[in-house]
Amino acid sequence: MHSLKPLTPLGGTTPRRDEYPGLILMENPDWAMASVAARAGSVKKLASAFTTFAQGKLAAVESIDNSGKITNFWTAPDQWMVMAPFASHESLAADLKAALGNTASVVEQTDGWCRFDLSGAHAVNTLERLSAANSRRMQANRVCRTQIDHLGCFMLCHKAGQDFSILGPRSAAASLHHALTTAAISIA
Amino acid sequence: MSYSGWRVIKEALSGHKGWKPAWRDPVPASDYDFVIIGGGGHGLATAYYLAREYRAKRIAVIEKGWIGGGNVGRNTTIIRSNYLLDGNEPFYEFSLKLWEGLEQDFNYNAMVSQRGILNLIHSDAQRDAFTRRGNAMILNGADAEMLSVEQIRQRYPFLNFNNARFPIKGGLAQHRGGTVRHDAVAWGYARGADRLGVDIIQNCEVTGFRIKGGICSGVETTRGFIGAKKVGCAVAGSSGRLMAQAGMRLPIESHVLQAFVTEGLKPVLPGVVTFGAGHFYVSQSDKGGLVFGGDLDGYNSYAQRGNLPTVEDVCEGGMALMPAIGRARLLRMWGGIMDMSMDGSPIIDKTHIDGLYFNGGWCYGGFKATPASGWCFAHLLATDKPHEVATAYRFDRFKRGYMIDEKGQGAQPNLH
Amino acid sequence: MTQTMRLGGGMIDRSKPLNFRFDGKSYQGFDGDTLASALMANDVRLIGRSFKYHRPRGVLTAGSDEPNALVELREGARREPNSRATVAELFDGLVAQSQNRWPSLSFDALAINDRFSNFLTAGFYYKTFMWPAAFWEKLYEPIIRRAAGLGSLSLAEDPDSYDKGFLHCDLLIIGAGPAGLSAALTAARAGAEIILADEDFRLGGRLNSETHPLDDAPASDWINASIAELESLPNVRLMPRTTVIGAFDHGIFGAVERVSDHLLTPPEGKPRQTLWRIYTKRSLLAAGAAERPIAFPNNDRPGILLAGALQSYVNRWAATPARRIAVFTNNDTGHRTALDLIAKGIEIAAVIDPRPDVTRTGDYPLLAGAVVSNTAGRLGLKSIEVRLASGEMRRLECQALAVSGGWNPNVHMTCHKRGLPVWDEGIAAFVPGETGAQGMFVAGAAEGRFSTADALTRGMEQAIVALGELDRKAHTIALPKAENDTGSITPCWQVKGGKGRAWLDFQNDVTTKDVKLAHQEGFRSVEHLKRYTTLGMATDQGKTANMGALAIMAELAGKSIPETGTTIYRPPYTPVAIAAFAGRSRGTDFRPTRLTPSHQWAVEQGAVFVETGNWLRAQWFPRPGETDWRQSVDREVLATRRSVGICDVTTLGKIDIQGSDAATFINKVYANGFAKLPVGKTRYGLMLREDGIVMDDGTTARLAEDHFVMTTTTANAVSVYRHLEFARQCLWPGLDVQLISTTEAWAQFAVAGPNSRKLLEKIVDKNFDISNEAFPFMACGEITVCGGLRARLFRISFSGELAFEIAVPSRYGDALIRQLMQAGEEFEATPYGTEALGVMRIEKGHAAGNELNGTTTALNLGMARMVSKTKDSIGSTLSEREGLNQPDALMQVGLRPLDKSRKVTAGAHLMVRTAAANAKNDQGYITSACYSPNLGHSIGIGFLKNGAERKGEILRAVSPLTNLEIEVEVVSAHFIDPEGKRLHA
Amino acid sequence: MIINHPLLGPRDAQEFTYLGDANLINRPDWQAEDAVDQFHEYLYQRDNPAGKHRELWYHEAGDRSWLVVTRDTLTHEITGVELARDVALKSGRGK
Repeated sequence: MHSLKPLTPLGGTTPRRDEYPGLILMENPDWAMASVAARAGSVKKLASAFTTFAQGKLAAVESIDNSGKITNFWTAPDQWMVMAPFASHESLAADLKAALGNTASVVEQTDGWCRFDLSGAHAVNTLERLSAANSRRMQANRVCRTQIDHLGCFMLCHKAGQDFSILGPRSAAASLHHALTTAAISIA
Repeated sequence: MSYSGWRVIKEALSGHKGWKPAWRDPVPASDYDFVIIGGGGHGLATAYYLAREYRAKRIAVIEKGWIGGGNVGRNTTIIRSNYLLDGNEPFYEFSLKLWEGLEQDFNYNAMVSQRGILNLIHSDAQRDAFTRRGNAMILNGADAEMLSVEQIRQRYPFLNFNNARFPIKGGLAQHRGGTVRHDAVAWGYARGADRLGVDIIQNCEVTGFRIKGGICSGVETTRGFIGAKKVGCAVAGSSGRLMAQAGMRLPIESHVLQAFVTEGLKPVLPGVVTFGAGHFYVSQSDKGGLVFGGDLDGYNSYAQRGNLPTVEDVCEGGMALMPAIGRARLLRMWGGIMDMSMDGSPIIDKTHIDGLYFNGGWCYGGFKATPASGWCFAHLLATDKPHEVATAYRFDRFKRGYMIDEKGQGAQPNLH
Repeated sequence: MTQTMRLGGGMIDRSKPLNFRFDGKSYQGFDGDTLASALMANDVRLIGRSFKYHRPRGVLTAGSDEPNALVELREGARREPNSRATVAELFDGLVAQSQNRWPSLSFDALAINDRFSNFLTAGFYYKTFMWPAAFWEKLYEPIIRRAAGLGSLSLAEDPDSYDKGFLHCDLLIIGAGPAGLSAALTAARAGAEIILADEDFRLGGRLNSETHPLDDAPASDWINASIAELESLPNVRLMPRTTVIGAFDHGIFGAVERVSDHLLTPPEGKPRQTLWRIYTKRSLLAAGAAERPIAFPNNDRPGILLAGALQSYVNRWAATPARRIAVFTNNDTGHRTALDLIAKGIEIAAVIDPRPDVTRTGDYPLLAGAVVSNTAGRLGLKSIEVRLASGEMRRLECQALAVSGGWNPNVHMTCHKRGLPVWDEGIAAFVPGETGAQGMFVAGAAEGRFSTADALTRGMEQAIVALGELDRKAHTIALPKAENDTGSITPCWQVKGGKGRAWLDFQNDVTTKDVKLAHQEGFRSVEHLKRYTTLGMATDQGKTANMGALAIMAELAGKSIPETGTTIYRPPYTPVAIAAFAGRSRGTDFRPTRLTPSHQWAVEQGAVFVETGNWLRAQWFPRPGETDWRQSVDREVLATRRSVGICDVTTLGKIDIQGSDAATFINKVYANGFAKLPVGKTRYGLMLREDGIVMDDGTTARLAEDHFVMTTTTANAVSVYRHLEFARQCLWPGLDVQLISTTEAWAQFAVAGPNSRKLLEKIVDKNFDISNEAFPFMACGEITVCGGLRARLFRISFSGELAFEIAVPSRYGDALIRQLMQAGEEFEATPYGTEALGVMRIEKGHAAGNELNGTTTALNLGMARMVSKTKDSIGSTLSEREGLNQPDALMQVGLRPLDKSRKVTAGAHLMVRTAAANAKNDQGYITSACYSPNLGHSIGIGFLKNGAERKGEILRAVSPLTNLEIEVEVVSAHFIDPEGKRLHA
Repeated sequence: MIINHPLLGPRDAQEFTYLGDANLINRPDWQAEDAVDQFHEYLYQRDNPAGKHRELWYHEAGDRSWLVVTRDTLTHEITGVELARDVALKSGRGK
């Protein structure tokens, strides 16, 4: 095993955790990610190959699929983001490529993103200060890509009104975290 | 009637009964030597200089609404000649020189105020580019000065020097730049032209051109046909619509640019400041309002109104640069139609139709260009040759590859 | 003795007294007061001065349309100029100053202007101050500017924070008066998502100002019950203290919530105001109506106020401006006001009504067919002069005069998208025009239906229709019994024949005389009138002024009002603090900051950072003893060229391109050929815009037959990706190619210098051979490092040295740079920043941002031959245009000072040695310059006409801007290792 | 403004980047006799209508689709939104 020690997007050796009345904000670096884009004309082949690999199926537009042992969510036409626990799946991209072959273009995305998990009654009160997405009405297992303080971010809803994740550009993790905490504090 | 302080006093003492209309309201004649379409700054200036500099007679300006109701009445009043390229700088410097003598020239106080304009620098690359620009200005006979942060701090102590995202690293100043009372420019030219015999015909909309065998002999209007030996179009914001009636497509898109003014405040801003790292520029009017603006909304529009994201973007720039204006209140916002050309520079040229001439594509450089645009268009109309400072403003420059692209954005109008 | 003008009753909490100061004097008011009502209760009538003539002024209105009672609210950095006392919610410790007066409010030196008003008529300044020319800036304008403006800014940074947010609903209801409340109840009970916003801190609208019962009980009972019900519903969001400021496209509204303005200071971490962007499917405008004054001589004195406003003061705030009051009205409002005043024990001097046939509705002296023809009282009204129907003049003692010229529906929001209001003769006012297309409905006084019963009914009806359009069935609700007096009005815009000026725009001092003069001088359109006289340009946006002026214009022109024009409105509905629009984007949070994977490490090294786009990059790494940045940069450059240097280059854009047609695709977006690039190799790519100008450049590596990684410049990473997606989706949608950005995913470091291979060999796992033979110049490959970590290695060089770029997943970037530095100790490995990077690329003549300025062609860069003519690539066709291929086209060259001690300046222009320095003789310009520690002198690269043919020529580099002029020799831009031996070492 | 994305539904136009006239999809043939003239018309000349305008928007902060939006430049009313890729394929563009 190699000798290099990882840092979280916020630059810590352990994830950052913030707690506010009605909201817990957690930095979460524990997911391996890879983008999967269907090769021209092979969406169907990809879908079945993916199902064989992950059991679950490729998510529908703006949804998350949790049905298999590996999660994925829709990111763009014929493109998905696959997520699995980092500890067990650091080689996710390579494994996917092996499984999907020429049905898809696979790209490692694990460190392209920083992820913050929000949970609590104030989650939507916080998010509605940051994004035009209608987080208040967002159903579980829905996802959208939207803008948060000039940053393109994914907003994932795990439990309606309660549990969300925000995926933002890793290099801007500090700015994104600042925006999230400022909004959380300013809730009247 | 000539305007003067004495006249004002005389009228005050006699109940202001003597003031005459600033311009006549004539019925259109059946034909003219020159018909200028567009009673905005450029059209009125064109008529004024045609009559005064080129001794032309039988001139009419026809305007579909009220004169000065277009961009000359809805801009942020800035004048400057801080351009980089050979095709532009001599023209804008000529314009600035005309501004400097304008009021005495047309006997109207347009409050030309050379309080200086400052373009802030936030990176070394920007400094290199502004150095090149400043040198180009000086080599063309304009004025320019590179200011240090300290010099800027002295003049504008309330800028954000301490915790800025994009720190101020200097600035390129043109002290002869400044502001002008924009409406008064239209009125001054209108009154001046009227006194030289130009017919200013308001509420007269052009509905078509009379073109036979590639020759334009006049315009159809809501007040009947008006014949003309030469027709000049200067209808910023409507160029596409108007020239389409002559069957022309233009290298122009019309976009909305919003502008803003705050409530009246005691003077805080001596000059014009432009934020080099955000979309924001600002000056303070003689009535005390902070007049400011930023970028285009970015989409084609003739609606003369914009949307909220741009308002927020501009104010974000304002707060980033001047955190002290946070509690000043934005009083009015409005939108103007910018005829954005494909290289960000204007067109003053003959069309392929004999007798039909075009002046447009001013992007948001139109106001400061008003005097030179009028003069050069008048020159073209009178002599059929481009004025020496406007030789580059040709239609065919795109086909031939002679773009005048100050910002280096290429054929994307909303980025100029 | 305090609050001598406080009456009984009202909606103030006498158990909560609040202390405040105005112009240094202490007063007391109650919770529920505004600054205006509290001052009135304390018998303070004089509050402000007008803009031009500095006339003494008091309150005119009870709302946000107030033109007169403006103050500087709060102190120090929180000072808010031009704040309307009429909407400033009172809080304990409030401090306010009057403004636009000197030395004091009661004695204002500039009131002298009033004496000279005859000389200062509309537009007088356009006609004078022209001679001598020089005097304008030196003398006249400074005087005018000193007089300009009303309140003043503190010029300190605003200490409060501001927030933003986004709300979604089915129906946005603007205004919580009777119409708004009944609409809200109707829609809420139907289960629709609704937002009910009102600018006031107390919901209820006009009901709070009038005394009409609802269901024979006080209106407040119904209001409170309604609010209680709405508050209990999950689908309702009540937003008091929230002004909807504008209607924008497609159902988007802006609204400003004053979160903390009713407090001395905002609670820790809480915003002062929040700007909400509201997305709504339908909207209902229930913003009520605004009363308008009548233009009669000296109608602007403190103590003269609008009748409806006076109702608000006596009924809602239990405050009165006087104990004996006259009323001047052309409609029923004035009569209702008289009754309210009587009920509060206030003496009515008379109700003056120009309508000859009007009858009394209560026990007060009525002067029918009469008008107010003048007033007296310098700092406050003392008496009025009335012209009776008979023509006889009568003087009436009174300290206040309530005026009602009728009501203008608040149609503003229906005009924000350029909708035109239409004239309604019945109420002599403009009502909303076509609004359907905007999904906007209007109810109650805002549509000209003035009775309470109408307002309640229309609110309900419109809510039902609006929800119907959303396929949601709403049912009628039980509405309380209310007065249904639709009222009557006979227009009375101005009183003629009196002496003295009659004000239209109170704040900007525009009188009926100014309108007449404008008309006389030919300024006959409404737009001309406004611009010439400044009518409607004041902080009240003409809310109380425009209608009257328009009517007088119409009369002068002998036209009807609708023929003459209309008054349309633009956002914002009321002025908004600039900071509210900026929200959280302040100071260093103006834009996001992007940090490189080695940022933390660089901070530990004491690096100096620089903003490049949104990135923060290490500019150089000072060492102890280095006093000047040049020392650090020179050391970094020399160390790199001598041994090995390390630089974080993560910021370069990285785009992963895959698919069976990936090579074909890249061949179309780069001007040079890529089809035959072997796997395991990297190639420099030149990307053109369609107009033939260079858009970007970078290296692209082929990791597999169907897999490429393209790098872009840091600045263009986003625009290049957008461009590629355009080419993929719009130009060649049939190609099998997939794109995704991986800029963030990989931490990438340049390892450059003669010892770079030796250093990397200590990091790269042994099973990978990176010798010159196995891994030659421009090689690339996927490897592992430090015992098995996946990595990518590219043998590319920006510095011109033997160099590599190595990439690992970002989370390991910090660890990798520490490893590299440790492994590099034996070679004195040196971290270098963007400055050293810049120096080395200039020494090699590599073009960068300064050269790729958006006007540069491949020809200018000396790369014309790279533009393949044997394939279709973006930009190749238009790059052939004559103007881009002139014989004397600019060519990139190197420039070396003749006198080695002189400095080459970027931005200097090049002149032939003997020619005068002017634009005509311009030969080109210097794009980049630096001190080359390797050559021991300053060098530059630039663009020179026909430069390729002019090597050895001596030119002058002139920079009059910086007072520099030196002689330079034209040389090759490859100052170092022109043959490129080092690259291949 | 709000753009009704064919896949995602209504989204704030702020998430998009504007390019311009949808005719930019119809890139001319580089081998045509008058290729330079054709490219000049294609890149520089505009109808610039006051009324219905077909234009290209890029969902930069969204799913990165290029869209062809039909929008009235006088009222900003949007009457049609299509995936630019579909439009391009329909108009015969391929490889």
